[in-house]
Amino acid sequence: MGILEVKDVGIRFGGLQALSNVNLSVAENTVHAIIGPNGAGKSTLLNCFVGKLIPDTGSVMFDGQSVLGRAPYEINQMGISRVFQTPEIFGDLTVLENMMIPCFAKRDGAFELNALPNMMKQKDIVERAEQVLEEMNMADKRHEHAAAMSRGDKRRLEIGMCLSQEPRLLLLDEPTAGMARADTNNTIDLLKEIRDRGNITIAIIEHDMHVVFSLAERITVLAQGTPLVEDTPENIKGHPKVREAYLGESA
Amino acid sequence: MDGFLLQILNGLDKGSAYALIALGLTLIFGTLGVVNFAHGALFMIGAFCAVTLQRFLSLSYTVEDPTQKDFLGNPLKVETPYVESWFGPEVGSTIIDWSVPLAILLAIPVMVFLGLVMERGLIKHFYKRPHADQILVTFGLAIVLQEIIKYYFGANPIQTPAPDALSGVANVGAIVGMELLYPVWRIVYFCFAVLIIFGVFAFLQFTTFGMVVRAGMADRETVGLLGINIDRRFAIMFGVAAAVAGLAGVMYGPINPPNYHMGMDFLVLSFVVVVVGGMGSLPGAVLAGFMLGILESFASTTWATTTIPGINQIIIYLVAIIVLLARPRGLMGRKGVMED
Amino acid sequence: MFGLDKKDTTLLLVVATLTILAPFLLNPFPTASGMAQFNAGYPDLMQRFVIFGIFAIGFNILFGLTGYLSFGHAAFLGVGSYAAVWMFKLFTYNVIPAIIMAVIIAGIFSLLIGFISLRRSGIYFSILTLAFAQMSFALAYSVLSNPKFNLTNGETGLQVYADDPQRFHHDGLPDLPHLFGLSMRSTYTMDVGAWSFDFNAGYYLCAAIMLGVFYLAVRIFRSPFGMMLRAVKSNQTRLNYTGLNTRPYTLAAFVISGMYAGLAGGLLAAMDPLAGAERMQWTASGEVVLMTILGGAGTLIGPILGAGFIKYFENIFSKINDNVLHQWFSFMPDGIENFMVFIVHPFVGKGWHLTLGILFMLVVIFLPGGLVDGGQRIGKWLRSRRGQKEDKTSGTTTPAE
Amino acid sequence: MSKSEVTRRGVLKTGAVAGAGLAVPTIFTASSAAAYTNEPTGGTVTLGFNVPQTGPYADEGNDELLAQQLAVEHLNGEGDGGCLNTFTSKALKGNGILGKKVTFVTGDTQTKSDAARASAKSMIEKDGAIMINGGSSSGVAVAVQGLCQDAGVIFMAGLTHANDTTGKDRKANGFRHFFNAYMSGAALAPVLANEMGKDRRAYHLTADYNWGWTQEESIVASTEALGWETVNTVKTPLASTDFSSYIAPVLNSGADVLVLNHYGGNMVNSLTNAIQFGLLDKVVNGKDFKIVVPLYSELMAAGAGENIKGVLGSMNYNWQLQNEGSKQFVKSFGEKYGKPPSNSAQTCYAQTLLYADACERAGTFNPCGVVEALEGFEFDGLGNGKTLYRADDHQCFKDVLVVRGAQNPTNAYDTLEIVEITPVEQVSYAPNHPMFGGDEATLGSCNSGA
Repeated sequence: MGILEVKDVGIRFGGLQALSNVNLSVAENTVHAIIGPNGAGKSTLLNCFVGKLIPDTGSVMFDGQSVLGRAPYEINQMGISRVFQTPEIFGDLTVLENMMIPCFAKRDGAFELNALPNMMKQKDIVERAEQVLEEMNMADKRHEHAAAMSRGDKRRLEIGMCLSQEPRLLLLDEPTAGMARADTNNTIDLLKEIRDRGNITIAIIEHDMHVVFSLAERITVLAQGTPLVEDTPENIKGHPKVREAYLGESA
Repeated sequence: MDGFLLQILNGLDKGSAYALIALGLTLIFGTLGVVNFAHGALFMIGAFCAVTLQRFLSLSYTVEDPTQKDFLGNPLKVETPYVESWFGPEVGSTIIDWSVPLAILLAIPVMVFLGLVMERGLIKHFYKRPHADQILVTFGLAIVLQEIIKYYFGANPIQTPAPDALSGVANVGAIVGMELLYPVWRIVYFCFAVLIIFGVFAFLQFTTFGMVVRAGMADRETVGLLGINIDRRFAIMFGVAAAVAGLAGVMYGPINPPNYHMGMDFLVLSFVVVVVGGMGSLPGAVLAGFMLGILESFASTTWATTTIPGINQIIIYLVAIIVLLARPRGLMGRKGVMED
Repeated sequence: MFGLDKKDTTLLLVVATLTILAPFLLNPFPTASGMAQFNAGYPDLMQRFVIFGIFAIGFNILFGLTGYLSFGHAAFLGVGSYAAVWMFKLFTYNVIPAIIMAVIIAGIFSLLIGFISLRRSGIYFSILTLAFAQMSFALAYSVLSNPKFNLTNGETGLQVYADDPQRFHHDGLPDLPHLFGLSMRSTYTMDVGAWSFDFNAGYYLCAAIMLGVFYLAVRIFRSPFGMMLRAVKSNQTRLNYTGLNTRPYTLAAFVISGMYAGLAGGLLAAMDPLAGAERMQWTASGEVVLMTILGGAGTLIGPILGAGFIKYFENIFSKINDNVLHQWFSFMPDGIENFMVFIVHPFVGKGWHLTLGILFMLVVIFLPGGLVDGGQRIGKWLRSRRGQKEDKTSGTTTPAE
Repeated sequence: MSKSEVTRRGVLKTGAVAGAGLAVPTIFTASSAAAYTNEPTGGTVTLGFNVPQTGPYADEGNDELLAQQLAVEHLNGEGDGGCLNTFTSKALKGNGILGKKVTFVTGDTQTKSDAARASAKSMIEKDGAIMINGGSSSGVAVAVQGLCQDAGVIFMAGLTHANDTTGKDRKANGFRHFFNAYMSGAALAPVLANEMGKDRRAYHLTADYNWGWTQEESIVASTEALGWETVNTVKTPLASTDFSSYIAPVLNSGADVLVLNHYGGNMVNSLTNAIQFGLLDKVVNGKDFKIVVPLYSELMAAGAGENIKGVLGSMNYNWQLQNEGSKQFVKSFGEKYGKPPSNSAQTCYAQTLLYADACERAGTFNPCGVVEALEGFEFDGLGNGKTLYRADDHQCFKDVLVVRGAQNPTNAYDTLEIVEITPVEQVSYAPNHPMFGGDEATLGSCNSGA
């Protein structure tokens, strides 16, 4: 039984069957990659995990609980954090403040009554944020304006923001898209480090095979809205169906 | 029954003005992404084009007539318009009589020019600025335009009557064999509005220029990448939007005499119309304009006001609230437009 | 001090000093001089400066932090005023219960409107608030002032009549709003040479309250709550996926700013016990938007500056008539005098709207961050000049080495 | 060197004009040494003219301001003296008021009660104005009147037509020269009966705010007393610009008279719309359809243009009146400004002179003295004929004009013609008339601010 269980998920947009019969199981504390050609439905599937889309059929269970019908913030509180294709950070805030927000959300996110008197208290939040920045090697940038940083730093910050909440499942949506080679390698190293630290499940959608094969432990190939095969990286590399559907096209 | 039909006509008539202003507003928003608070002022300036032309055609020379006295007991100065002395009293007075429709010819170049100047001189610099800044600068511009008009024409309304041939009432019910009297000019206004709306849609639908603009509205960057100078086309669209508002103003004069603040009176309403129709949707703006016009007309009947006191004062806003809560993006709005 | 860092403490102290000394600062010209027209240090206008300052500070908590542009805040101001005048009518002329009631009622009202309006964002939110405010205005202006059920007294404005109950009013108390017997209108006038300065009880009450709520605003800006609100403005998508339900936060900001507006409305009524429906009109809501943007949205001091700026124009420039102009230019030869009057005439007196419109445009074109931005630029320019001077001196000394 | 000399001359000149500033405004101060609010101590006295300078009534405000400036000139002995020559009280000598030169300050009411109070307060607190005059709406008049009562200065109302100003909202420090809605009804009714018959059916469109309601109430009462029937009364929102949806139902209502209880832009638009719908060409119940606009003004007539032809209404004053005071006033005003005065201009002019005259007769600027001098004061020669300032409610009683839109105007100024001058007896009422607050309405006592 994996931490994320996807059963028979299907979704239609007007005349287009974007996903059909998707079955997927992500085992706890592994790195699971979902790959596939453009328009295969990778992002659509991801959006079903985080509450942005609700599939027409099927179920998505996280740790035994359904995520369907919950708002994105509730799903986050269950322990799922998401990294976007283009880094989504708070551009108008400083790096430290960026890091404080998820810490704050972890503490008061549910906005229950205790959140009101807590609104003015921030000592513990600052401490936690400083600590994560330290871990991410970003402590020297803490007073910089987030919008002014390089793409790679933004990505690092975004991942740090997700990690600060100690999620059980980290979803990455093409984390190296549009990055220079050096930034890509840095990001791969960072993700490896996170993986090796353990106690976290990572699901990654990626185009760049280099990234996929250096990180993933299992890979699911998606084509035309349905999973084609699921296997280890080594087996996927040589799989004829994959070549046909994916590599053949992109080569 | 007649009452019912009359209110439908009234609603279509009110709706014509709303739809035309909202159409221009949406064009500017959809193409340029600019919230234009000066759009009401453009409507007002259109109306004052008619006033100006009427004044210009009525320019007169004066002759003192010793047989008549003015209010201070001095000889009365009798004014004769130049056009009457040049073309003879008959033709001359006919020209003055037709000054409102003639003002369309004046208003088109004036409004397009004004729109282009506004866009190139001011709005252009605000594309990348927050909507709040756009609101502030266009609101400032609206006040300035309004005060200039007030300085020259005063605060009092000025009559710009319809030509004699087009005033009075016509029996629009004749076709269905009943008596339904309605002012001729209001029918003209409605037809005019429909014509303009179809004109704008046809322009966007069937010309290459229009197709590029529509493509640009959908995805500005891609069109820009194709090597098309989309900016210049958008500037022209601003001119077109200004002309639409201006024409709506010119023709509105005979319905209600223009005054310097008529633009502000329409501004808030037309924003509500645009939003109810859905930001960025041209058919939405037109549909919402007519819909709100008709609802407003029915809300002001005695039946409505006795059922719910004060409904005539709040109907538009009430409808706006209901529509926005039921349909988040207005009647025909596109996803993601102006939601943050 | 007060849990603020050094910069904010300085700012607070500067604002406090300025408000306390306002009667002097706003009356820089001798009473009998031609420039006395520009004096703004009379009680009514000073009160308006701080009251609208409060209004704008509150509006800025919503708009400056979260980016939600409300076009209906005047409704809360109006509701606050009506609540305060009703307290005068029913119970007592003491301003404290009236102000408290104004804040409470405005809070409830903004909770209702905010709860519905905040279901949408962007311009849809703006139009929803506008629609609610315009409905409130229309109802207050006519529907709720009909003889059978007169809640607002329509166009004339709600006021206190001699036959109102005023249950806790007794002889010996002023027949005007007062603070435990101290009339809000009592003014001490100090004549110093050609100058004259007014110290008004009502003004100082408003000023004290403004300092209090300004301090509160600084605390909100600097708290995690304020940071959260700025995050809403900066990137709502990220926030949604960060385990935060933003709606309670934005609603809290909306209600707080609504209560600020109610407070301002209550104070307006406390200074002058009349509540007119026009203060709920969309133009009044637009005014506070303009004040905030003009001063600098999202800055602490900006809204107060913007409020002062607009109120100054409304009250000072509108009173400059041709007579005054002739006085100013009377030192010139007649022809030039008339010419100058002719030039200036369209911009003052009945033309004050024109000047205001032009200034809106100039400020937003040249100072994107509002007046605060302008101040910062001047500061930077001064510093760089000083820097240049130092460079020059160092430049001249270098060759000697 | 020469520069500083020029400046000094400027200062001297300025000092002389603005001498009033020496009278330090110590408003609302109980502990002040002054005997009353803004007691003039220098060589000048300051009047406050509070008129709409922005917004839809700016032109009306401008007219009022012109008249007020003319009045100041005449008080100071400049110009041709205007109505000082015809005024029956001879207390004014053309040397200012009580020997003090008259200066004035102006403010913008914006036709909003809030803004009007703000500008009135500024004139009282900052400029030391001792009297406030002007305005073009009843809401503003009532609001400013209340303020002046509290502040201890005199309020001489400008154009305000609602019954409440001198009815339930009457104040000891406030005075109204203008006529009111009740008088309009009382003056119009007989003329209406005469011209249209006693069996008419009336349809009212009424601006949905205080003034509209009092006017509707007055007209309905006086026409029903004659035997008319009221078919319907419909309230229209003040913000309406297009009245088509209110006009259309009139056609089939069986009414044969439309009464427009609208003022300003509302009236211009509703009348224009009514003419558009061809109401005046209709024959209902065998009678020609008629339109009545109970309160007329010159600016409204100008705005409505040809549409007012034949439409009946009432006015406080019209420049075509041929009494001595009127002729003199029209001459002064016309020669200075090149146009005849409007009725709101005349009211503001008369109010300024009346105030000055009351100060002279009282021998003081003290508001309580002025109130005493004005109460029950009878005069003539200001343009309206014989007039009484009634002591019970501070309302002027004088003849009321019934006017009609002229069929063939010869110029821009004679678009209205006087149909009848209704004598004052016909428009009088008891001070405790139910429309005027009944027995409960009181003036209170005068407040001098001391």
